[in-house]
Amino acid sequence: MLSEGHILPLSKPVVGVSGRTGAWRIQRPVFDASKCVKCRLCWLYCPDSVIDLNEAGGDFISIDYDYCKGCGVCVSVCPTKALLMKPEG
Amino acid sequence: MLSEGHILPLSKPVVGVSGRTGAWRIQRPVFDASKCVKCRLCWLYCPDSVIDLNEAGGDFISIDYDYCKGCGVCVSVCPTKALLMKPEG
Amino acid sequence: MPISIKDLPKEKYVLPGDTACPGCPENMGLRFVGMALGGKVILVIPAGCTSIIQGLAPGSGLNFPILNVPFASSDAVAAGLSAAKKILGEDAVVVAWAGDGGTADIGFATLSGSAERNDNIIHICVDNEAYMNTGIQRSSQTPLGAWTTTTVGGKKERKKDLPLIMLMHRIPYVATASVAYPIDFIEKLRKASTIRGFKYIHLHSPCPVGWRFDPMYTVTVAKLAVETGMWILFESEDSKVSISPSSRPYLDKSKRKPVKEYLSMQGRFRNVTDEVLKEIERQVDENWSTLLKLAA
Amino acid sequence: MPISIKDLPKEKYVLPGDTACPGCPENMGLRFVGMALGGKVILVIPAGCTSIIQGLAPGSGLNFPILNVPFASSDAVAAGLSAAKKILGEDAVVVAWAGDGGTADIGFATLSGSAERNDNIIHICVDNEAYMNTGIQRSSQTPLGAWTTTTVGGKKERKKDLPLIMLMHRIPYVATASVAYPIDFIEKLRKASTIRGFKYIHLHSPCPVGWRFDPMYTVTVAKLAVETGMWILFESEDSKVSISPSSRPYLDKSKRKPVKEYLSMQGRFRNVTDEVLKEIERQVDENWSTLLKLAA
Amino acid sequence: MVYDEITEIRFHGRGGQGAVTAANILVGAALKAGFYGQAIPFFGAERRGAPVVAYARISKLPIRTRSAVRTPSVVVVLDRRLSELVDVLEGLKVGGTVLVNSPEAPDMRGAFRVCYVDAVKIALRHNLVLSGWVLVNTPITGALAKIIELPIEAVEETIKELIGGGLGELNAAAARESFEGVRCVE
Amino acid sequence: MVYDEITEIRFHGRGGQGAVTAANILVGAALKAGFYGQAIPFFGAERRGAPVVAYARISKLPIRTRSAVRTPSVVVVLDRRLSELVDVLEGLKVGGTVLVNSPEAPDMRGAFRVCYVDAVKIALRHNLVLSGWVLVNTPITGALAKIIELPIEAVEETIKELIGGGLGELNAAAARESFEGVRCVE
Amino acid sequence: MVLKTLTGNYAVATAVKLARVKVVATYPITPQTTIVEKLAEMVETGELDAEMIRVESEYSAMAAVYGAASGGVRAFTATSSHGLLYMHEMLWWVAGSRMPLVMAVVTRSIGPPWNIWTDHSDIMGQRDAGWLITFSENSQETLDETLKLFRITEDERVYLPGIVTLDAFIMSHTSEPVDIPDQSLVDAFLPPRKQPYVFKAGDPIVMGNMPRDLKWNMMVREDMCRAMERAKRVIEEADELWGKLTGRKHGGLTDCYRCEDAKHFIVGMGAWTGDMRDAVDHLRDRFGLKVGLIKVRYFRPFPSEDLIKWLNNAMSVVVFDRSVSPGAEGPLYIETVSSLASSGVRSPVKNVLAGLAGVDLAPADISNVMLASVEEVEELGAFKQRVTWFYGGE
Amino acid sequence: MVLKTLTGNYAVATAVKLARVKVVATYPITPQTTIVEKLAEMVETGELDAEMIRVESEYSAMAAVYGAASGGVRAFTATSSHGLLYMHEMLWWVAGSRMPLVMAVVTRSIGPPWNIWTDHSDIMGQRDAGWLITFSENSQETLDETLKLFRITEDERVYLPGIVTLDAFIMSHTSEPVDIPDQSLVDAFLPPRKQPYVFKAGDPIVMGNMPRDLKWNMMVREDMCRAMERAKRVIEEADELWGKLTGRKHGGLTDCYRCEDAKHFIVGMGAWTGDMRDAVDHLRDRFGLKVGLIKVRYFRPFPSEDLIKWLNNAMSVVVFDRSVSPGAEGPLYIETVSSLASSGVRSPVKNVLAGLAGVDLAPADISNVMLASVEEVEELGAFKQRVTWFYGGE
Ligand SMILES: Cc1ncc(C[n+]2csc(CCOP(=O)(O)OP(=O)(O)O)c2C)c(N)n1
Ligand SMILES: Cc1ncc(C[n+]2csc(CCOP(=O)(O)OP(=O)(O)O)c2C)c(N)n1
Ligand code: SF4
Ligand code: SF4
Ligand code: SF4
Ligand code: SF4
Ligand code: SF4
Ligand code: SF4
Ligand SMILES: [Mg+2]
Ligand SMILES: [Mg+2]
Repeated sequence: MLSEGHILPLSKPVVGVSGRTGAWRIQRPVFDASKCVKCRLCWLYCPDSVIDLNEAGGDFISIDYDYCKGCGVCVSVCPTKALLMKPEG
Repeated sequence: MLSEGHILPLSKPVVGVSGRTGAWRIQRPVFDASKCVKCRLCWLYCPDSVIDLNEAGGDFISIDYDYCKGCGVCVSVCPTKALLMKPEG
Repeated sequence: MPISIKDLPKEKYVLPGDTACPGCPENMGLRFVGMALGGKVILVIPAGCTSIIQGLAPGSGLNFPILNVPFASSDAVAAGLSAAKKILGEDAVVVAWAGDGGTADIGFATLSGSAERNDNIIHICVDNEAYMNTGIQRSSQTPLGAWTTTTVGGKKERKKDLPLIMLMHRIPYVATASVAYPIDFIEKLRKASTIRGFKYIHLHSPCPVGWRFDPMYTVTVAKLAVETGMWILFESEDSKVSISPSSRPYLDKSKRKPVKEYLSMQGRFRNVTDEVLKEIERQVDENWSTLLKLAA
Repeated sequence: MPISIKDLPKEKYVLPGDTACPGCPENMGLRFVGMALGGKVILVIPAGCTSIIQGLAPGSGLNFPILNVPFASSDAVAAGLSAAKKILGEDAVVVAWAGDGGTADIGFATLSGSAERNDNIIHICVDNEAYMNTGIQRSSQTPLGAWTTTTVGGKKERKKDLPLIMLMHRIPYVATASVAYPIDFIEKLRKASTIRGFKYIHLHSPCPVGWRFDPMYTVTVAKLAVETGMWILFESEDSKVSISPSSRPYLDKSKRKPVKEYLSMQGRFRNVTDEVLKEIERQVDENWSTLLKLAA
Repeated sequence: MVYDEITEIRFHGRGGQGAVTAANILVGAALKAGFYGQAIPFFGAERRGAPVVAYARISKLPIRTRSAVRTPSVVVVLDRRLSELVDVLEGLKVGGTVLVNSPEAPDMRGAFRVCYVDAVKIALRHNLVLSGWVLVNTPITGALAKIIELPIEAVEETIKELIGGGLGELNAAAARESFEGVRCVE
Repeated sequence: MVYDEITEIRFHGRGGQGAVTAANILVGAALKAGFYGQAIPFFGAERRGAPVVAYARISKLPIRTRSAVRTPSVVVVLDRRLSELVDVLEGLKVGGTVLVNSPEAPDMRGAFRVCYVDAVKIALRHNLVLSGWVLVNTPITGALAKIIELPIEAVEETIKELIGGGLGELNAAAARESFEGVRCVE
Repeated sequence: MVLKTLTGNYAVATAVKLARVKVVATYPITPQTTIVEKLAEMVETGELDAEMIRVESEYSAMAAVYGAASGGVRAFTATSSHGLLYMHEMLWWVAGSRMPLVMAVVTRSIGPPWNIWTDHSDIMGQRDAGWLITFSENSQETLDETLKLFRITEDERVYLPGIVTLDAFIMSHTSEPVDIPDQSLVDAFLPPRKQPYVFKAGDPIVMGNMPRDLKWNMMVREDMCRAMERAKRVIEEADELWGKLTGRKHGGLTDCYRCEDAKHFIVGMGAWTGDMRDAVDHLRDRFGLKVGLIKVRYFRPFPSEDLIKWLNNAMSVVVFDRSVSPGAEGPLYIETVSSLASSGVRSPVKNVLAGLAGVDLAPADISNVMLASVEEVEELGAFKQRVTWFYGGE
Repeated sequence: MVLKTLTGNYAVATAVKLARVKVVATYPITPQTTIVEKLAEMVETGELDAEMIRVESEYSAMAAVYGAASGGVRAFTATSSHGLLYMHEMLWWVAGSRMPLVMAVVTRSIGPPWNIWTDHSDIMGQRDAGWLITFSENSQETLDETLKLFRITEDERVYLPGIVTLDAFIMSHTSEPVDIPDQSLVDAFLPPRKQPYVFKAGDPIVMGNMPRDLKWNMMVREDMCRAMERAKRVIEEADELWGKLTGRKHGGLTDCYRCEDAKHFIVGMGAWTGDMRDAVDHLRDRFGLKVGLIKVRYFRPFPSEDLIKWLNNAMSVVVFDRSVSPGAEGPLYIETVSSLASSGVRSPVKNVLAGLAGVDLAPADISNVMLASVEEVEELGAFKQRVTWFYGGE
């Protein structure tokens, strides 16, 4: 970062600092809206902030597969199996 | 200390490393053998190891005035006032 | 009034695409800090996994003001920063976010000194029970029997009981927390942020990489630690100790799941003998009993 | 079998004419170490008054093998030395002899780390409740209300309770002692020397220079600390806490002398207000109650 | 130039897949075959599943340089999907070779040779699976030996020394199978 | 030599007796009188009752040297008994002065002037006693002013600034008394 | 302006007060202790409106003032010897962060054996860390330079931390008259604090995470070097301005005493440059020798240009070092020789290692060394021995 | 003798085992960690009969091995970068105690920003502490030199601790063939431990209390310098003997590559001296330039005599530094120039600051620098610029 002519060891927040981490996935979480009870636990626990809640309508949750690392935590905390892991292509 | 041709930061124990510390005294402890009950507390507590016990006979304690700093601890712990502080000359 | 998940803020303080491993408990913890304190916080972070999680400059995967600092220095830096904010009359919650190594080992004199001075900061120990960032070496927080690369036959010593040690520092606030119990953690963080002086929160953070379990089970393992009584959630305000609701059931020993269940989920305990298992069980009882004495 | 004064060895480990101030409690303590362990001991000594007490090279006023070491390093050096002696099959009791500063402040991570590893050494904290060697600055061991050159209005914080903190380290042996109770101290030292692992002894050491009393009263003041309940003599073997005989009478609060008596003998407490006095009294009660809980 | 006479190899893999081990096996095998070698891990934060690289150098003479491998003559791709993420061909020497773990000829074109081997199939056949991962790193060194003309025996021996026991045998067998199974499109 | 034109003074006292304060008062007074000065404590482990020294330099020109005072022209002895312990005359310049706190002329002979003042008596008369110590350090600066020809007013003022209140007044008065009471044997 | 008798340590404390420092964190160590004590007293009595953090070590002292400075306020610490060594890691971090900050270092020997007397090993061992380092000669210069350092380190051309040193006891504890500038004058001299970035809640800047591009990281280092270069000018300017305001100029990176027509030179730094002035006068006035003194005021940035300028035609140069790098020579000597050689200056240079461990050196000792050196060079055109250990005295 | 593929770190661990070290105390830090892990494993499996103290910091690591060594056994630790900085105070103490002890330092950048790649700032910042410091070029030299250091440091003419360095990743983690000597051969090479004093119960020696006579204390320092001087010979002898036993000689303080008829010289140390050899061959074989490489193997004691000998008639010298002292230049450059100047050697010397923060430098980069330098000097007889920053690459 340049500040008044200096080169300083500074950074700024940015989405995807490590690239498209979705590519790290070996398995992907798949959402089944019909089973979702809107408990929000998946959103709460997802370590990577890639689950968004759509309070307004539509699928209650959406997963940003560009960055979802496929850890499976959301699947493990989902009380209704509305989320399941599937192998990546 | 010279060791095989080296100059090393080593020392050896010696009595009077700080000179004749008896000269630091402003007051001196004076012993009155007649009051002594041989409890040894003065010997036990004297911080400077300058009280010796004469278990064999004679005055039960002797004070090495060359090094006694005149702190007065012996006087304070003596249960019988066999030790008293007197101003130095 | 208990917090409900629904009311938690949605702003992202951990940004998608950061450099945490899949299933990382530190990432989770950081998200909870964001949910609890949001834009009020300034993080001071010593060396550890969170240094890496941030990703590479000039970018950062964490959306907080972050001062990265040398390994042993976090609480002293935080104390200085907090003093500056006080003098400038600025509102800020200064948080030292340090691993178990940065907290309990190399940085322990710094922590203890800051606690004794009662500096106005929150120290969060994100405890994954080893030096993960350098590749899983034992720390004082590694439990008895656990494999690490420097204890290949299992650690011989017991986990140093940092929460109790901090309790004996008689600081205004001490609490334990777990990534499996975010609401509890968030409540504790919010409470801590309203108290002046030194606040210590010890966050149990199972690490799939170092503990050798599938990243899917970070929350599961963390929960088991509480359910087996291996990890006790409590808090202490002004030295008044109380067991937190999520741990309360386990006051009753018979309610606790077997320790073995917890150990067997983790590769690092693979070679634990029956003898060591017994000793661990004994320690669990002892920990409860000590804590309960102090809570009495 | 209790030790009698008569049976104590007469050999001098503190030599007449050393550089201690008149009435120095550290000199006393060193003499007791000599009486207890004699020629078996190797001392590791960080910066502090005892560095000076030794006098100037090439002489030494102390008749022990002494490795002087940097301020924060004593327990780690002692651990290494002890390991070497073990490997060489030599008998030696390696003792880290450190002031309250070297123990509880700058050196605390080193101490805590060594305790957690259970290194086979004895750590003695010779506690004169301030940095005396640099001219009476506050340490974490300075009590509430005490004047030092860096707390000219009286210290605002409480004395960090190191014995309890070390107790929470769950090491094989923890004890408190006082220069006024040499037999108790010597017994504890001898017991410690027979136990393998980390042993911690905290020696209360009133300093006439720093506490502002006539050097004649070093023992008197030390005794008053115990008699008022300000200093509690106890020991803990394998985490089993017991109050030592000399402190037992003061379990009964009514037997304790008034704290004020202790404070008023010392110039450093001259400006203590009634409010602070009350708080000190409250802390005395609290300390007893915490300790008794743990002893229960 | 002396430093041109070295065969430089780059491995592309994923965190957890063992690209570094592959490089080490190769260098060990080279040593047995009378060559000098150097295995260089790229060190960074290795996360499970994230793209990683490792390097190796093989030479008849002692290798003195320690600078980065910038223009490899062989690129080994342990996971085909990586080529969508990173430019696996970056710096590849004209006339060099890219070896891909793939059941069929990968769709790559340029002034280089493309080789492939179905390391997954081979690994599965030998039961080389560990906590969800198919272990292709060891098998593929066999194919690589073929390409850079190292005796497969050296590779087998190295693997067995490194891994030991029945698992070593399996890995060695897989390596030989991949040595034999590698195909190149010129 | 420039560095010869400086008056160098050495104070002998005991730990707790305030030799350094005496040096500081002197230098403060010199400043008021239009001179430059330097007060140098000997620093070591100062133990109550143990012999200590302090130094001062006074000069018309700024003082630049910071080396040890090796050959003082004045030696001040705060406690007569010290002369049995240390060589208080060490390095004293030929023609210099030794000033001793003593009720009568001390028994010293040599190529120097011997002066004395009964600082104890003066101090006691002004009630200058603190925890067993008779405070002679301040009073004796008056006698020293006489010897090195500093105006006593400068000393009095400095003392009052330093100590303040009634105690300052007492000390200043004692200093004046010792200024007037000092006697020299030529 | 008030003339007062102050020790070097109190001169430091006075400067800190005048600079309106907001956070102080220090840990006691002889002989820095009276700085700590004085500041603690000032804070307690309200004479100084600042937070005092009574840290548990020097490592934390540096960490705490670093945190405070990062938060946007002027901060100060002081230490010595082992304390300085104990904060070594933090020194590098602070400089690499480009965080303006001022520290006083009372130079003292390093053990073993324990030794509290002056020796420059402690500060010389930190010369790579990226801090400005200045040596002072007396209490006045200590006070003035401490104040100037705040201005210099906070100059946007610099943005590096700075150390003012004073030698143990012969400066730290020696009282002498000092002109204390008025607060208003200091306020006019010291602009409000500037710094490259400030940590605030709600402003997510991140300091210090790993670099993607190592070359960028190397440029961060190069930029520190450039800042050091620019600091040379900033130091001169500060001296000019201070001179204008107070009538006192101490020099820029160096101060040359009776150099104009000098043929033989003493090079030195710290307290004994006062003694060296006496020696120069003595050698000139008594022996008619054309001797000059180059007092190195700033060791970082190193005053290569000044040395080259002054020593260009020197017949001989004697560099006095108060520390040594075992396996090499004295650091001042090494860098002086290297600077001169890089510009083709070929004067014979000799290294006198003296005053280590607090050994006293009198003006007469210095004169004697110079007399012998001049004789040797005039006879041989060179020095027989590059490096000599000199113990002085009888 | 067995030929095995080893990383630099495993070469260190192997040497420690062969030296029959009795106490190891280490704290993990990237990229030293695999040394710690290997040794921990060796101890746990009984392959190495030693006590492993799993300390809580580098400060304690150095303290613990110091304690062990003082107790009379061979002791070892290893660290890197911030870890090395964190034990700074202890380094001085150990050397001042004259306690033989060996440490491996994996050279790594200092933050901020955090950076794990090689850079010599960490080790260069310790050059005054009184330790022998050697740089190695490959795993073989790392192993050999670690073993030799035990012999050298325990030689009664030396009695100083020593550091062997290896550069981060490009050495520490790079595997390559290494000849592992037989235990019997090592036993023949390494005599039983000698040291100046040993702490034992019942033998009341006291180490380190304050000195009565400051001159004696200064002599203690001077004696360290003398020991460094004597170490030069001891280092040569160790190389001779090792050469006799194994057929491998790496050189004494320096190693000169194709120097005999060289007119232009590269001076460097550490891992990239391998690349420099490639560059030398390239420049000679392709361009016919008479270039030689002086590899500085020991930075402490500094090889002044060797440099003077080899560079006496050099037409040009380019010193590559992998670190810089902000406000001055690269340490290797500074000391090279100073050494040459002290002996009147007047070859033009240039400082190339490169490879800091782990920036990669290829043989081609080095060749390019040399081509330009030689051209410049041949044209002008001197260098236009003393110091340049060079980032290499495209
Ligand atoms: C002084 C110093 N020593 C060692 C290191 C190397 N180091 C960096 S992170 C780390 C371990 C961190 O462990 P912990 O604090 O538990 O955090 P985690 O990585 O587990 O999150 C170590 C040893 C360092 N950066 N600085
Ligand atoms: C790193 C370091 N910091 C500071 C000091 C200065 N120092 C020496 S002794 C001491 C105080 C010691 O206090 P304590 O440990 O309580 O021992 P005491 O003098 O009271 O016996 C200090 C601050 C030092 N020697 N090293
Ligand atoms: S798999 Fe992991 S990263 Fe992906 S959405 Fe689920 S919890 Fe988040
Ligand atoms: S955890 Fe399952 S049920 Fe709950 S919100 Fe997510 S998908 Fe729906
Ligand atoms: S006065 Fe003090 S030193 Fe003297 S004998 Fe009594 S106790 Fe010992
Ligand atoms: S303390 Fe008193 S009674 Fe007891 S032995 Fe000494 S002098 Fe005798
Ligand atoms: S090692 Fe563990 S704590 Fe560290 S980033 Fe990976 S998952 Fe998180
Ligand atoms: S200051 Fe106190 S503890 Fe230190 S030597 Fe003097 S009396 Fe003993
Ligand atoms: Mg951790
Ligand atoms: Mg103390």
